[in-house]
Amino acid sequence: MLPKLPNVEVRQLSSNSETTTPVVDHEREQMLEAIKLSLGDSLVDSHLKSGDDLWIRVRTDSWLGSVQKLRDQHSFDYFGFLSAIDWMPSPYGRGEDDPTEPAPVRDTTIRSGYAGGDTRMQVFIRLVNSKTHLGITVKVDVADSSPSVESLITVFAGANWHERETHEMFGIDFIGHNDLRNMYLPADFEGHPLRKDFPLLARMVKPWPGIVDVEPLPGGDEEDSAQSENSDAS
Amino acid sequence: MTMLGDRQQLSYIASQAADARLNLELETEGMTLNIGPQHPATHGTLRIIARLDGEQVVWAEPACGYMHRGYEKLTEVRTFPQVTTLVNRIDWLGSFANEVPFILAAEKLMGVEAPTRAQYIRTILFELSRIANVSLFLGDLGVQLGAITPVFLAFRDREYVLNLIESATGGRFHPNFDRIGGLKDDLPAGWIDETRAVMKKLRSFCDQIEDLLFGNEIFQSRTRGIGVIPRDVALQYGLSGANLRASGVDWDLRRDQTLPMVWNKADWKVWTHPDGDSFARCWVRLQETRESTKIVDQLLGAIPSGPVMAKVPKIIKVPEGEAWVSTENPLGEMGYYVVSRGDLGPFRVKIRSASFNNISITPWLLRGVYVPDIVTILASLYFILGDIDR
Amino acid sequence: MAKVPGLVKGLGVTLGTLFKTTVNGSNTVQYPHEKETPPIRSRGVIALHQDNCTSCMLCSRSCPDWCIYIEAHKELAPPRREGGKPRQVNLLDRFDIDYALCMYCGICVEVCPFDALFWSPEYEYSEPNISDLLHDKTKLSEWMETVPEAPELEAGADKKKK
Amino acid sequence: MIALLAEVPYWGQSLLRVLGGLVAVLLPAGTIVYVFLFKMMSFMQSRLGPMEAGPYGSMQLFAEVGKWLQKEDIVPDRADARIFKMAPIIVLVSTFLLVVVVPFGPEAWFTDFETGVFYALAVSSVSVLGILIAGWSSANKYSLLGGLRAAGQLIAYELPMVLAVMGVVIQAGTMNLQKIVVAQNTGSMFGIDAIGHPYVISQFFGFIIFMIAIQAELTQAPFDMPIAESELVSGYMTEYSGFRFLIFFIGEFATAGVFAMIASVLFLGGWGVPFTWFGWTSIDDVANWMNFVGPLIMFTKMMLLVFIIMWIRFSYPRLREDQLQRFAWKGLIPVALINIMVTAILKVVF
Repeated sequence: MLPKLPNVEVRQLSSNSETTTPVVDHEREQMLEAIKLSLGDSLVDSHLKSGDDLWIRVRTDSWLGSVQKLRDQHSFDYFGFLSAIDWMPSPYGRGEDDPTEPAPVRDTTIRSGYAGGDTRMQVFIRLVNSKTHLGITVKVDVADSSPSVESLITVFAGANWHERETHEMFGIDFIGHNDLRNMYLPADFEGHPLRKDFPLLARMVKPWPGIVDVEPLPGGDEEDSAQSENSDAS
Repeated sequence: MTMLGDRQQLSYIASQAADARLNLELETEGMTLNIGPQHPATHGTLRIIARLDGEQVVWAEPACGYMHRGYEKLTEVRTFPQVTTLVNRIDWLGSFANEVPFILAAEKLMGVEAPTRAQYIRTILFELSRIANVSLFLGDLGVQLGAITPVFLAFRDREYVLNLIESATGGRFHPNFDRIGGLKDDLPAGWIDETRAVMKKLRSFCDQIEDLLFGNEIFQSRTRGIGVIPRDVALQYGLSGANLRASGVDWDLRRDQTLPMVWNKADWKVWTHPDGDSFARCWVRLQETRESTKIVDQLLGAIPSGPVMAKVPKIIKVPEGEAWVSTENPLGEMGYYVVSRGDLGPFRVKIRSASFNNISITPWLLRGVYVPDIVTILASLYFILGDIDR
Repeated sequence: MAKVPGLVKGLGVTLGTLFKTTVNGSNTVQYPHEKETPPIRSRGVIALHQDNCTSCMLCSRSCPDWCIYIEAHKELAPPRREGGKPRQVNLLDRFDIDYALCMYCGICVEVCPFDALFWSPEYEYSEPNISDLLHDKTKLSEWMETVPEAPELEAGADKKKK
Repeated sequence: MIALLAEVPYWGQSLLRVLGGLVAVLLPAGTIVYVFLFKMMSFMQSRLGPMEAGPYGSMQLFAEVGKWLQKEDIVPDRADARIFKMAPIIVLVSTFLLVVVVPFGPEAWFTDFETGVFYALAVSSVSVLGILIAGWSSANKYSLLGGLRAAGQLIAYELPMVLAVMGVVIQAGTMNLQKIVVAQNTGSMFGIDAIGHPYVISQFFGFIIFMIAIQAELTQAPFDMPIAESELVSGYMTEYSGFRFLIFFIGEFATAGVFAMIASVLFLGGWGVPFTWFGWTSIDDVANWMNFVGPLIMFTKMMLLVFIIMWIRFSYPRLREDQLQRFAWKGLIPVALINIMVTAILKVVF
C-alpha cells in the first residue's frame, strides 16, 4: 500500500541547489486565496513558500476571530503548538565574550521574519488541516508596551498549556486565560527566560574556555601562528 | 461541540465546588493526593495533584517542570552542529528520532538534501529508535498495571536494538549521528545482517507481549473503556502519534508528508483504532512496533550504495529563513520551528514535543476515574518527562 | 486463537521463558565477573594523542559544554632541515577534559584537524569524587592504548574520507 | 507428636512446640522467597537473580535480613507510634496462629483441634486487623488507601474461602483437619482406591475458588491492590522500614506457605499418601516413620501450590479494586454456593 501524498510536486533538491526549479503549489495557493477572502481585513500579510509552507499574519485585535474562522471555515482543526518569538537579537551573543574586556556592542535592531511584523515579539501558532494534512503558521503581533493577545482556549482547548508556557517564558498575557500559573519555574521567578534580553546564566558564570589563546613567545610573535586562525566561532 | 476549553479552564473552581458539594451532600471530606514527583508510576518526575472522593478522582492536574532544562534557550547559544547533541536528550528513549526533524529543518533552510544512502540509514535508525522506545513502553505498561514480567522482557529485547544503535553510531542513548547534509559515518560491516536477526527477535517479543498482556482478560478489563478520547477532542488538544490514531484519526506523518526520508519506499500499514481508550492506544503502539520491524527489514535490503554525506561547508552558516519540520516520532509529532538569521547558530528554535500536548489533556481526561486508572491512563498516553519539560 | 484464553497464554509465556533461561542461560551478564565488549565505535572516553595536538583550540571552541580546557605556549624548536630557520611550535601545557560536564557528543573528535583526539570504548572510569572526573593530558594520553581501529564499513559505502 | 513427647515435661513440650512452630513458619517462608521470589521470578524474566551471596545466591535472604535488621526503625512523626509498631507483629502472629492446627503427620501436629477448619478460617482474618491498623496509623494517604483496600479485599475474599471449604467439610463430615487428611487418603473414587480420594477432584470448583481466594488473601497479583506499587507506592507498607518491614515481608511469604499447607490438607491429602499403597486402613495403622516423611510430603505439596500462586503472580497484571469486589461477590460467591448445594445433595443421595 503506497502512501497517498498531498498533491504537491516534490521539490528537487540537490546538494548544490541554486537552480531549484520553482514549483507551483496549487493547493496552498488556493488555500491562501480562500483565507484572504474570508479573513479580509484581519489578514495583514502572508508568505508562501511553494511546496513547503504557508505563513500568515493577522491583526492583533482579530486574533481569536481569525483562528476561529481558520478552524471552522478552513478546517484547520488540528492544533500543533502555540509559542512566541522575540525578534530582538540577543545583546549577549552566545556568551563567549571575554569578561576582562568591555562587552562588545551588538546590533539589536529588530528584524521580523516571514509575513513581516511590527513589534518586537510575535505569537505564532501552527494549525494543520487533518484531512489534507496541510499546515499553516499564523502569526500575530503583540504590543511592545503591554504584550497581550486574546487567549485561544475557547477555540482550541489544547492551547491552555501552551499559553501558560508562553506567558511564563515571554511574559505575554493571554486575555481570557485565567490560569496563567508558571509551569516550569518557581512561582516567584522574576523575568522571562526566553526573551532575548534575559541572559543565560550558565554562559555568564564562567568564561568561555575558547577565549584563551596560545601564549606567544616571550620575545614577541613575529609570525602569526597559523593555528590560531581557526578561531572562527564568534 | 461543547466548550471543552471552558470545562478545563474551570478545573480549579470545579474542584472547589466539588469539595463543597461533597461536604454538603455526602458529608464526606475530599482528600488531596499528591502523586509524585517521585513516584513509581511517573517514570520521571511528573507530579499529579489529585483531589479524591474515596478512590474517585474529582479533579486532577499534572504539575510538570521538575525536569525543565531550557533547551529552547540553550539552542540559542549553540551552533547548529551543537544542537543535535542537545535535542538527543529530549525524548531519551528514542533519541535518534529527535535529531532528524531538527537536521531536516536546517537542511531545508540550507537547501541541502542528504544523499539517498544517508536517507535510508536515517530512516532505518529512526525506526530502530522507535522500536527501542515503544518496546520499553510495552514493558512498562505491564509494570504500571501490576505485571512485573513484561518490563524485563522489554529490557531484554530493547538491549539488542540499543546494541545496534550503539555499534552504528557509537552512542547507546545519545547517538548524535545526524549531520547537516547526511550522517557522521557509514554503517559498520555486518550491521545489516545483525539488524535482520534482531528484527526477528523483536517480532517474537511483540508476540510475547501480546500473549502476556494484550490477550490477558485482566489487562483488557483494566484498559478497555478507560480514558476515552473522542476524535475531535484529540485534534483540539493536538494529540499526536498513537494517541491520535487510537482515536480513529488516520494520520501518520511518515506517510502523509513529503520529507527527504524513505518511508514511502517500504510497504507498511498505518494502524488506527476506533475506540480511543487506553487499550486502543496501547494496541496501536504494539502494531506500530511490528510495522517498524517490517519497515526496517524492507529498507535494509534496499540501501543503495554511495556517499552518506552531501557537500556542505565545514563551517555551517544557515541562510536566513524560517522552517518547520515535524516527524512522526515514537511519542508522536515532534517538530522544530527553526528561525535562522544567517548565523552560526539558530536564532530561535521552538521545540514542539509530542508529550507536552499529549499530557496536556490529562486534566480533562482524569476527571471521575479511579486512582488505579490514573496510572492506566498516564501509562497509555505514554509520555517521557524530558519530552514534556524539554 | 480465540480458543486459548489470554490468561492461560500469559502463563505459557512466563513458563516458556523460565525453561528458556534454564536451558539457554540468562540474558544478563554478571558484571564485575564478566564483561561485555562495547562496539568499536562506542563513545566511552576521549583519548588524546599529544604529539599530534597543535593546541589550535578548535576542540575547545566547538565544545557545546565548554568542558575542554587548553593552555599552551610557543617555543622555538630546532629546524626540520639542516640550516633552516628554527620553527615555532605550540607546546601543550594543559589539556583537560571535564567528564563531569562532557555530553559525549564527539564534536571535538570530529573537528580535530590533526587527528589528536580519538574515541575509546573504555567506560570504567567512574570516580567517587566529582573533581576526579577532570582528566588531564597524562590521563587522556593513557587512554590512547585502548583506542581500537575504525571498523570496516558495510557494503556499498563510500571509501572512508578521513 | 504428643505420643512422641509424652515423657518430656510440659515446659519442654511447650518449648519444642514453639521451636517447631518457628520452623514450620520460617522454613517454608525462606524457601519460598529464595526458590520462587528470587530464582523463579528471575528465570521467568530471563535473568539469574541474586548470585553473589553464597552459591547461586542462596544466602541472599540472610544478607537481606541482615541489612534490614541494621536499618533504623523509623516511625513517622505524625504516626500513631504504638499501634504503628504493633501492626506488623499482629500480621505475623496470625500466621503462627494459623499453623497451629495444620497436621504434619499422623502424630506430628501442634494441636489436634476438633474444629480446626473453623479455627483456621477465623484466625486467618486476624491479619486484616494488622494491615488495617498499619494503613491507618502510618498517617500516610497511600497507606490509608492501601489499608482500606486490603480490608475490603480480605473481607470480600474471606467469604468465598469459607464457602469453598464448606464443600470439603460436608464431604469429609468433619472439621478436624487431621480427619480430613485421613478421609482423603482412605477414600476411594468409583471403587478405585489407588490414589485415594483427594478432594481436588471431587471438589474441583471448591479448590479453584479456594486458590483464588487465598491468592487474594495473600494480596498477590492479580489481587495486589493493597500494595500496588505503581499506584500506592507500597500501600500499607509504605512507611515501614527496617525490621518492621522485614516482619511484613516474612509474614507475606510465611502466610503464603501456611495457606498453601492448609490448601494441601483440604484438597491434596495433606501429609498422607493413599493408605492402600502400604496396606494401611486407618490412621492407627500408619507407620511411625510417616511422622518424618509426612512433613516432607506436605512440604512438596505446599511448594507445588505456592508455585502456582507465584506463577500467577509473576504473569498477571493487577485488577482494579471495584473489579475485584465484583469478581468476589458476583462471581466466586454464587459459584461457591452452588458448589455447596451440589455437594450437599450428592452427599445426601450417596
